[in-house]
Amino acid sequence: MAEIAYRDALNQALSEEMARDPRVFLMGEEVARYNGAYKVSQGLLDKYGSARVVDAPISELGFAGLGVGAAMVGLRPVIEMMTWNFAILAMDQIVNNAAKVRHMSGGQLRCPIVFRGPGGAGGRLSSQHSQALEANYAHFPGLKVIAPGTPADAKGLLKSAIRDENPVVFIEGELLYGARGEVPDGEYTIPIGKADLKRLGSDVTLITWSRMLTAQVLPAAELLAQQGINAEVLDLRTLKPFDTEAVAASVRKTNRVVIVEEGWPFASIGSELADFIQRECFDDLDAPVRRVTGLEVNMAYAANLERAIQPSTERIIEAVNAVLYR
Amino acid sequence: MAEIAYRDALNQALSEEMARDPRVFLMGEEVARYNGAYKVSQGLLDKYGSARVVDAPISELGFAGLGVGAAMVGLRPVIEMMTWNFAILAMDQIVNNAAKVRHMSGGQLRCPIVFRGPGGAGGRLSSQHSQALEANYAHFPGLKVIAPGTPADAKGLLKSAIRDENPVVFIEGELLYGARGEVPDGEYTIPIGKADLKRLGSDVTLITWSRMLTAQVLPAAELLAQQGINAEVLDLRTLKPFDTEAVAASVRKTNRVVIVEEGWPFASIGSELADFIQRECFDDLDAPVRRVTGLEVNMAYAANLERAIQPSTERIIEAVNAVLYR
Amino acid sequence: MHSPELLLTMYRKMVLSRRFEEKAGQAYGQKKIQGFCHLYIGQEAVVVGINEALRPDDMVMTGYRDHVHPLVRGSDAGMLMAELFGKDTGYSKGKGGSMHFFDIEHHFYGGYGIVGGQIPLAAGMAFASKYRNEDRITVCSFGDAAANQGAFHETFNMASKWKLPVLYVVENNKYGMGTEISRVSAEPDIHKRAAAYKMRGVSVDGMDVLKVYDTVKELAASIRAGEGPVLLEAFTYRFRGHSMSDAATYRSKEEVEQERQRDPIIKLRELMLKKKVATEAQLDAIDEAEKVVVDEAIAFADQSPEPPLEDVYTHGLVADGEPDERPRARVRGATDVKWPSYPTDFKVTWDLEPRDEPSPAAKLKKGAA
Amino acid sequence: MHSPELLLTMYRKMVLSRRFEEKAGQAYGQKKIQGFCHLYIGQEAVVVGINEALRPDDMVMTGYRDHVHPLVRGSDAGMLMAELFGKDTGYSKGKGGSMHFFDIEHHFYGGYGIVGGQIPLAAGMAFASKYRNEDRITVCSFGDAAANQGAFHETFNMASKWKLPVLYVVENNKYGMGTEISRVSAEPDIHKRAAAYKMRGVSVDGMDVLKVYDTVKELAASIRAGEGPVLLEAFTYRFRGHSMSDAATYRSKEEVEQERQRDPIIKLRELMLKKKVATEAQLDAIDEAEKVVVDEAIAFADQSPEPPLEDVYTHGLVADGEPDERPRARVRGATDVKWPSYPTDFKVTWDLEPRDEPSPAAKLKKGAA
Ligand SMILES: Cc1ncc(C[n+]2csc(CCOP(=O)(O)OP(=O)(O)O)c2C)c(N)n1
Ligand SMILES: Cc1ncc(C[n+]2csc(CCOP(=O)(O)OP(=O)(O)O)c2C)c(N)n1
Ligand SMILES: [Mg+2]
Ligand SMILES: [Mg+2]
Repeated sequence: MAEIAYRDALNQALSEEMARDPRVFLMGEEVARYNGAYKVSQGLLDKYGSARVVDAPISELGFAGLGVGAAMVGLRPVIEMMTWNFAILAMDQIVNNAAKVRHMSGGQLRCPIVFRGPGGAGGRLSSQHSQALEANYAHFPGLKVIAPGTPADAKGLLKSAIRDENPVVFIEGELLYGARGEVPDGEYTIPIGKADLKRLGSDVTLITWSRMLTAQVLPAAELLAQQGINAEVLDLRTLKPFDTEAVAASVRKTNRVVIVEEGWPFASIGSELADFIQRECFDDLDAPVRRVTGLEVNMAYAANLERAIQPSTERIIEAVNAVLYR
Repeated sequence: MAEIAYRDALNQALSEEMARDPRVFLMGEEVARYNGAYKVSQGLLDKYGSARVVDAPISELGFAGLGVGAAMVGLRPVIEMMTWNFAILAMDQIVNNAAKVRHMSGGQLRCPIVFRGPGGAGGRLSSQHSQALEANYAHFPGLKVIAPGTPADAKGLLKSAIRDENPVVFIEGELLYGARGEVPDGEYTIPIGKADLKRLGSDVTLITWSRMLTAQVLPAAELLAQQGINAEVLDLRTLKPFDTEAVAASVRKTNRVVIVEEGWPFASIGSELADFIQRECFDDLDAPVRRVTGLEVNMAYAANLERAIQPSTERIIEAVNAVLYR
Repeated sequence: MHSPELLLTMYRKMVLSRRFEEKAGQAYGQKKIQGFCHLYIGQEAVVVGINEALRPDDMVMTGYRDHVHPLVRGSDAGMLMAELFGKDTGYSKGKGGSMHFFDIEHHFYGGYGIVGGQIPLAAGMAFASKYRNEDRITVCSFGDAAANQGAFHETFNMASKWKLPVLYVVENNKYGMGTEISRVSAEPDIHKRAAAYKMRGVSVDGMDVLKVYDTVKELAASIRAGEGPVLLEAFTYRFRGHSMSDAATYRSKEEVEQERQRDPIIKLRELMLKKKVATEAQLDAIDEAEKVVVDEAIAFADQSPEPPLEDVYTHGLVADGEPDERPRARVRGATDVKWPSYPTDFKVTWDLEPRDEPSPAAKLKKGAA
Repeated sequence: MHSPELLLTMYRKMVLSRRFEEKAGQAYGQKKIQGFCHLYIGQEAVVVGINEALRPDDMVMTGYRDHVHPLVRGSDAGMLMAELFGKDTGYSKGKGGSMHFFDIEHHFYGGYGIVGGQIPLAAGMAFASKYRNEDRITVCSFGDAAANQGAFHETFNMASKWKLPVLYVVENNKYGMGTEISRVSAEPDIHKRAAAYKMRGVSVDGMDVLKVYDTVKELAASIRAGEGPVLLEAFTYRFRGHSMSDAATYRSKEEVEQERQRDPIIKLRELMLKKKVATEAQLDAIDEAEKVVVDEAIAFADQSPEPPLEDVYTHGLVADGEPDERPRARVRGATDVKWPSYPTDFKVTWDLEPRDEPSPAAKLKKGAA
């Protein structure tokens, strides 16, 4: 196992899949000569040439749709959105074409494409640049949604996403690119739809994904451990379809749940999880499911406000205490 | 009280507000000379002239943004989206500009604008034209989301939306335009954020909004009454902010809830409601909250499939039986 | 220069198209077809002229006014009609309906319902051709009003810059729904907009099938030769309303009458008679034969079953190993279906950009914008 | 023809802008400013030339490279710097930061972070002016790379068709982030794209403040006179990287060196000396004075408090009766703030379209598309 950064894990996944399959190409703003706004595509232009690593104009709707068309006729595009904030402009192509073309064609076409890029806060970027938008895509049938929280998961899941026969929305943590972690040597993939128990526990289940895992949830679990509370941490990794079995199994074990999500609370992934749990584990719950989310406000630039808006270990511990009725 | 169609109730609201306030104008595709794709703007061009009732090119992103700019400098635009399916193209302007400009400007600007148009299935229109997209907008802070189910509510709420100082997403029922109902004579408004008990009951609470109210939920309540089950029907009308007090009060009374929603189940308004209820009314619930939603698939054209995909009285009754453990 | 066979084929296809649409309109009146239904009546010369100038393996796609595009490519009329009827025997098993025809066997890549939404897709298909070094071209139609969509602008810029092998066809029928194009377009001659992308823009009389054919022959050759994309504007007219629910009262009787004088079928028929390519009797026989084809299509659609209810869940996400549907094989038991084959192993030789200096490999640690 | 006062003002404002940005860059190095921060160094002639050619009540807006646009309108340098520092005394109370400057008192309607996202907004502001029969114009800047956004296309079509009083300015600094515009734009001379909308397109040397001024004087008059919108392309250059985190290694040293020879401040200074509008000493005194202004701005920002934590929830939805913030009154206790007044009662006299025949009032019962 080597310890590498999240961005390098993604880079390995891209490079390996491009080497393995000539149908895979990468398109997006600044991905080629600049080697990626966040350096995820470092070196790929030199390795694979300008038709497979393509610098696009700032035309998100256009190049997202171009990718969809290419996927319909046998290529396997990876479309980089410089950030998911900008992909809102491309949403029509993602949800109305990519997610629907197999259905509309009665199964004649498929659309194996990956839309990927960073989501969530990026650090003092204010409201238009600090949005965790996974819920918007997960709402639509026909898409898979993935949000890995560690370098190993990022690599294994991106490889699976590229090989998947369906359109995949792949949301990276904008503040995770530099985060380091152990990554298995050699070829491996991680199955889409499987959650991962990042910490075993018995008193309460903390469900989370992406940056919150390492930034807040695991640290909170350590603090809780000091207070004698043994928290289980379930990293969803795939948000849609999420791993219903793993969620239910953990809830049945701990009987108490806190969901931690960077994004806004309303009609979010966390809402869906809470609904699933109250419905499927009603009799197992010793307390209502609690959620710790980004506050219901637009992101502010000021450092103190930005901090206050995001989930924190304090708020997680507070919620854990609430579900433990302490 | 006169009995009029939903489209005419909306037309009255528009016309009254335009007569009352010269700042109000209507812009959208086919709104002027064609009198609206669904005839909601019938007669308005003749009454208010071509600067206040404007036929726009098929440029949803452009004219949505034009509306936002006009709202920032003192006008009160009503932007008609021919259907909300097409508004996906304009989403960036709605969620990144309209919903954020007050925040970004530190309170210097406000953005009183209404985006309105039909949502939900329209009757054999297949997947790209049959989407209930309220959850996508409700997810964002800075927007209000309204979805009236009757002519009276449509009129009263549209008037409130136009007078509101904030951006409002106003989703009409595409299959409701011809639906008739009593509308109070003379001037009235309905407050944003207040739900309405459309039927009193004691055994179970059915929560719904927009077309499902009259198309499935009230008929289901009648059928249930024949079986001796007295269902309370709560029409949310405003989805964000929804009326937490009314929801909690009804749940405390009946202890059992079924949420009926036309749209997809995942990360939807119904997920949010279920989460709210399990959290705030945990000890009042005698059974898990159940939901009846559109199926997790893209809408099909074939008549039988289209029917099967949408919520039905049968599925509602089934869910009610489940929460009653019958 | 136009062979009698060509003229006869074009005539036959235009008549077939007209009959198909007329019968679809009738079936709509009988509520056998529902929802939105956009007929192509009046515009037949555009697709037929284009189609005959293409290779069978060139790729075609359009918007929601899409019945005739696959029909003239060779799609099964009965299966198209069955799709309109929402039947299991339709090309999309009744899932797509009028606005979403697909027949991949005949390289028809779909009808799309979001105005302008197909424009980027076509660029992607053309990108794939160039990427794999194939000489197929992609032809993508859209309406005059679609030219005001951002997708038009964003895509044309890329298509031109990367010299993608795609022919864009504006079917300018003067109206987008009830709105005359000159009322909402600052430049109503859409092909002139190509200049903004240093792209070739051409116009043609879309009521004259031979002019369309000749123009597209030349353009297709140029595109196939790698000379870059072209925007072709075909000036045409729809004789009916925008969709079945549109009485089209926004147009004067006189205007419609005048346009009907340009009926492309009558025009071709008269030319063929004048040129003695065919006799009245021969052409009448074609009319009859195509009527029969369409009658049979209606009967087929009528007698076909609805899709099974379990199909609600099919064709969502592709399961591992799940094959693609081949409609004509499934429905007609056809054994001659040639499905487009997309190679999985090949070498990419295209240099999308000249490799001038090696990339300066900026090595930044931090964020983007 | 250019008065000494004008030249002195322009010189002063360009120097102020340069100093402001330099100090902001330093503060970024000290982590007093964080996130994305885009400096305007090198491009000063564009905004200053434009601004002096406008009326104070004309409306201005731009993208995220927005520090200098309000500064030259008259915004309080200390409050702008405080916004960069994320302080309570900033124009947006620290909510907006570098990319979202707003100063409505000075008719600066904001900096926006989504590339091209401000383009439709400006059309809406111009629409409002025309709607209320005001003679203010709106000026909206964006970068060369933003010209490939759909918003550009959709908006220009409407602006031109409806003759909206808006001046669009492409600040063509040759690059969008690390990408030379000619690599991603089929037509790199952006102003030529105006023709696609039958709109006037003009270019100017954006390093020459007097040329910018003269050009905008003429264009503003034409726009104010109702002759329709204009797209002005100012060829300029940013001396620094795209943002503070960009080392700009994609440009050669020679290229940057060559462009620095066109430094607009040096150019104007030399001209003023040559024309004897001012002496070296006088200009040096201006330099010194503006340095002091910026030093004070830094000190003010430094000493200002963070926003209170309760402010997390302010400026979300507007509550009933909630007034708008007037930053200079709040922060400086200014009593001379003239807030733009938007009338609530007026008569709309604009006929956006000629009233030819009465609308044929199609009376359809059913659906749309
Ligand atoms: C993005 C979008 N906006 C609006 C519509 C509704 N709509 C369907 S067709 C149409 C008119 C299109 O006219 P044109 O492009 O000229 O094509 P034509 O119908 O004349 O063939 C409109 C407004 C839509 N389907 N998609
Ligand atoms: C829609 C969108 N896509 C991408 C970005 C990221 N981004 C920020 S600035 C920029 C380059 C813009 O260049 P240009 O328009 O030339 O303006 P300049 O920075 O040169 O002033 C990019 C790609 C964004 N903010 N918005
Ligand atoms: Mg048309
Ligand atoms: Mg630039």
